[in-house]
Amino acid sequence: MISTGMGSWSPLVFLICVAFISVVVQIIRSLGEGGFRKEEDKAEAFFSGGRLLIKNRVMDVYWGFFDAMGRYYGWMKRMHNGIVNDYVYWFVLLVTVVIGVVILL
Amino acid sequence: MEDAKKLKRLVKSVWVFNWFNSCGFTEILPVVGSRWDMERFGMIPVASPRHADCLIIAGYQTEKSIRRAQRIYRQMPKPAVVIGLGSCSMSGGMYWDSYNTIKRLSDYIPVDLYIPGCPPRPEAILKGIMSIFREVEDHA
Amino acid sequence: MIMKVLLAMVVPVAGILIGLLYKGIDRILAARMQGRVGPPLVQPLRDVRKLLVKENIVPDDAVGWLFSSMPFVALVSVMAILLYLPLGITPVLEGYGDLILVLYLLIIPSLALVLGGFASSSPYASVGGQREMVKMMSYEFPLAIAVISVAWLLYSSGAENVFSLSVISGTHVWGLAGIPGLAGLAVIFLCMLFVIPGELGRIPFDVSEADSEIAGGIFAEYSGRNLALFYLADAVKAVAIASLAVALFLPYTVSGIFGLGGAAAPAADFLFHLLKVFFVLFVSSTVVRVVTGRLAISRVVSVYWKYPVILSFLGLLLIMGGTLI
Amino acid sequence: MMEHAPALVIAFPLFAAFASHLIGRLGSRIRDIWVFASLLLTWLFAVFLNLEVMQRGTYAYTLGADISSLASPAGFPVRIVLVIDGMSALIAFMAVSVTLASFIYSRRFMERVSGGGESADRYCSLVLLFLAGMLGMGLTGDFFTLFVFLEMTSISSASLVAFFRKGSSFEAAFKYMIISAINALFLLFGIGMIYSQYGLLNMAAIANEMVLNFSFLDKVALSLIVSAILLKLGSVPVHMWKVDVYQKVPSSVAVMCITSSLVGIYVLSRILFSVFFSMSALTGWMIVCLGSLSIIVGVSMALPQKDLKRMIAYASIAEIGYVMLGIGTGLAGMSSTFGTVALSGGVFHIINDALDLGLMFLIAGAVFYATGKTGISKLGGIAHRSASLSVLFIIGMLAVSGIPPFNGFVSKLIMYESVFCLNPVLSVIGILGSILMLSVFVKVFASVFLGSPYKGKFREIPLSMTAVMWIFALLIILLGLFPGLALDGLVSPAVEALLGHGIYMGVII
Repeated sequence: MISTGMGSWSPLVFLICVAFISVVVQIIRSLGEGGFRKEEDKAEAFFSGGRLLIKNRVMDVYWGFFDAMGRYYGWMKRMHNGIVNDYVYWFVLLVTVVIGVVILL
Repeated sequence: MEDAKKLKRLVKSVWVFNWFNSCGFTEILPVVGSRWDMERFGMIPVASPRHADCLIIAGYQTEKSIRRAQRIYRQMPKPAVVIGLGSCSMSGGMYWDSYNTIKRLSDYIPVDLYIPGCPPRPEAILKGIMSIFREVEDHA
Repeated sequence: MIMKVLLAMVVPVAGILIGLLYKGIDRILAARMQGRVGPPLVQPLRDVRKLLVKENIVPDDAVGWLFSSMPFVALVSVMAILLYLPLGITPVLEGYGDLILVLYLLIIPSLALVLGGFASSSPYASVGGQREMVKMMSYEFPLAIAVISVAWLLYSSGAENVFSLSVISGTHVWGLAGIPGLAGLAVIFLCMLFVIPGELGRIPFDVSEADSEIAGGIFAEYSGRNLALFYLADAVKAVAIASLAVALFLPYTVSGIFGLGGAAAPAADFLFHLLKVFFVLFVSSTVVRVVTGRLAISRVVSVYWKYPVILSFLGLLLIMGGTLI
Repeated sequence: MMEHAPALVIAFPLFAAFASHLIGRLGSRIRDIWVFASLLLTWLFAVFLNLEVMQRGTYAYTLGADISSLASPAGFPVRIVLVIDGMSALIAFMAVSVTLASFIYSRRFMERVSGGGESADRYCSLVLLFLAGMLGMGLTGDFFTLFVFLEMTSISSASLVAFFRKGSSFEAAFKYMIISAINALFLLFGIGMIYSQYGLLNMAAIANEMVLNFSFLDKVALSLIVSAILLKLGSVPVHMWKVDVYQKVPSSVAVMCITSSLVGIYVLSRILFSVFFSMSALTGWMIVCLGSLSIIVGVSMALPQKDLKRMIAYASIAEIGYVMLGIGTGLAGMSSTFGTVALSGGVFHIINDALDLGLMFLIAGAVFYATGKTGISKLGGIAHRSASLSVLFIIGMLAVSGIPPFNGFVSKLIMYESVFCLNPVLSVIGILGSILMLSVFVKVFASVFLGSPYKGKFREIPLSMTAVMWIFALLIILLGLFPGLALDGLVSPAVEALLGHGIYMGVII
């Protein structure tokens, strides 16, 4: 049981409640039908009636996020170009910023 | 739990999977719409055969499309109901003499109910579905 | 202590029944708004009973143990959230968890959904899973800002133990920081209402279970009792997220007004809380569900990261300004 | 013998490093036993250090003084003085245990990857050298030995990066050499400035002098040293080298590289808390800003990556950002209560981060061992082939992104609720960072582990590798369920040690 100044968290009580709730959920689950009668291609993945030729590859994940954040990632790609000289320029920038902050403020 | 009791529960909330080729879709839309509203009976259209209890096959089926319909019927968790919509599923309809149309749907898929009409009006569809409900009630 | 243990047993199960009740009311009201009659009130219960009877198909290529355990994890974690939330009365596990825990526990059901979808080896489900993850990323930002700014409002107005939910639901938040604080809080309440349909996957944001585009999305391969567990998890999650919003923004209790004492006060507060939860759910998910159409996934990200984020930052600044004066 | 433990903890791995080459001539099995025995002995020394600190509190050990406990010899302290307090003992203990675990893991891993024999000798001596450097940085009390041990870690880890002798690992090692050369250069500038002014090298003595006259030159020296260490850490503007290095280094060494950046964080906090504590408000805010930038950039750049180890490298940059957030708030709010809470959150997060990301790199190594590939698009469906790897990955994924029952959540909870008092926006960035971190690892889990079964050749993962991974996982679960254990035992003495710069100075003067 740890309590920061603002809130508190006790993992053991959480586990006890989760254990109790999983008993309740297991009762609900046991009411249902468990298995299924195997048929010719009943358990194959549903692909609108067709057969799944290309096995499921997870390609180009999170397309929506990158498409929406296009400008940000374009700028990021330019920043991470893998050339050591640019790493050193970034370091020089960091040094000037740190010196500026420490001295002026 | 034997089949009759299962069907009694299934009837109370039938989830419909539509397999349309031609006119069927134009007739199911008003049934889902506000005027005839099949949701009154707990029926909602679903997108995957895994969720479906009732497979509505409408319009003429060709050699290729019937194989997919069969596969979809096999992929549906049982107990399930199949409804053949329109005269095309009963006897090939106006394509009775065409070389590639399926003449009788029940040769390929066990059909529980045929709803005649080319295409059947929404009232006919609802009447057909009601008859399934009544039949299940009588058996139980 | 026995009262707490008793409540800890009753509240999760009651959460399921209340969730199903809200789903039924939600479907009836949505139907009536579209001029339809709508299903009977107990239709969600009938759906669950029907799903329990159906076969439970596990696809061949799926990772079996993951595929079947994820619905279980989703429902357990959602029911666990209810124990930490103040449902009108003080939360059941009052001193053992706080606001940040609830915020993180709300991630687990959608994470279980995503992992279950990916484990089912169906292309529809993996597309749905990716969309759900992107949606989670986008609505978590305004949600975090809303939660933190309410806590900041309490902190700067002198309350201590600010993140514990009983303190939050105990203080009347609206009048604390003068006019700018009031305006800021109203803006943030709006953003919170805007986040709820995203969190629950209702129509404008149901990109991950989009029936027309990806055939049931994440649930494409689920059937029978696994689907029933997910159905229940979604119902209980609606109650959980709505009561979090109520706890943060509408913490008024009715027992004071009627002057009820003894056992009647918590009961009245609980019922009033249910009413507030129903109001929040109706405004944020039912009305929005009937009025709007589905957004494309890249639109979802920009819709959540542009307007609500700027608005809630503005709200946070207003609150900061309000407390300083 | 035990009272010389501080010196022996550093000297012994050094000796073992050079001896292992000789013993390697006799046979690889004997060399493995020798290296394992020496690591175990160093581990015992480190444990003894912790116990000693618990009893005696902060104490100094002067190398080469006639009476080893003589703290302040006449005139200014010339000899090297090792100062051991709560924080440095914790860091030393962590460095040794991670190296021990990674060595057990790497015995079978290197066999398949590098073919054993001569290169295995080189690997063992470099790992021991790397450990000696980290321990030295952890325990020193003066600037110049800090610089020497920093050089030692850079050189040994650079040659470990180039271990696979392939084109791209040479390029990564070359970049790393340039970066550590610049890092050492700027550190030396800073030390030189301070030395020219006070004629002292001992941190505590300099801190004592600096209390009276804190000149302009000291500010420049502070900024040079801090930016050099930030470069070693890999905080945001200068983090790109870390990604190339972590991609090319063997996975068992990557675990040690994470610990070396955590030792870097220890050095940063030591300097800012115990030496330049008068500037703490300013430097605290600077560290907090750079930390939150690291979280945002690290996580958002981890999302589009196509290579497994590159993705975990970006995630480690974000985790360093979290620790910097905690330590920066500890600095900025040094006198207030939320400062100490934030600092304990940051220090606890150092332990969690080393465990979580260490487990992630070990799993990446196991996947590489089993399939020979780390590209995400070429892998898929490994959960079908080995369920234990996927369970491990789920535990690691939930722990890194801070989902409740695991240890990541505890330290993040402590940090959010104390960083919140400094500025609420920082907590928002933290919460957003952990949800993005979760989606990074869900993407890895989905594309590498799930999907249809993996068709290629899948070698069985040896028991020693799985055992080490399961030890990490069990520690994660243990720390998650009983955080009080680590918080009172390891973290609170470390926090008191950092905050108590008076005690730190008192030990020397």
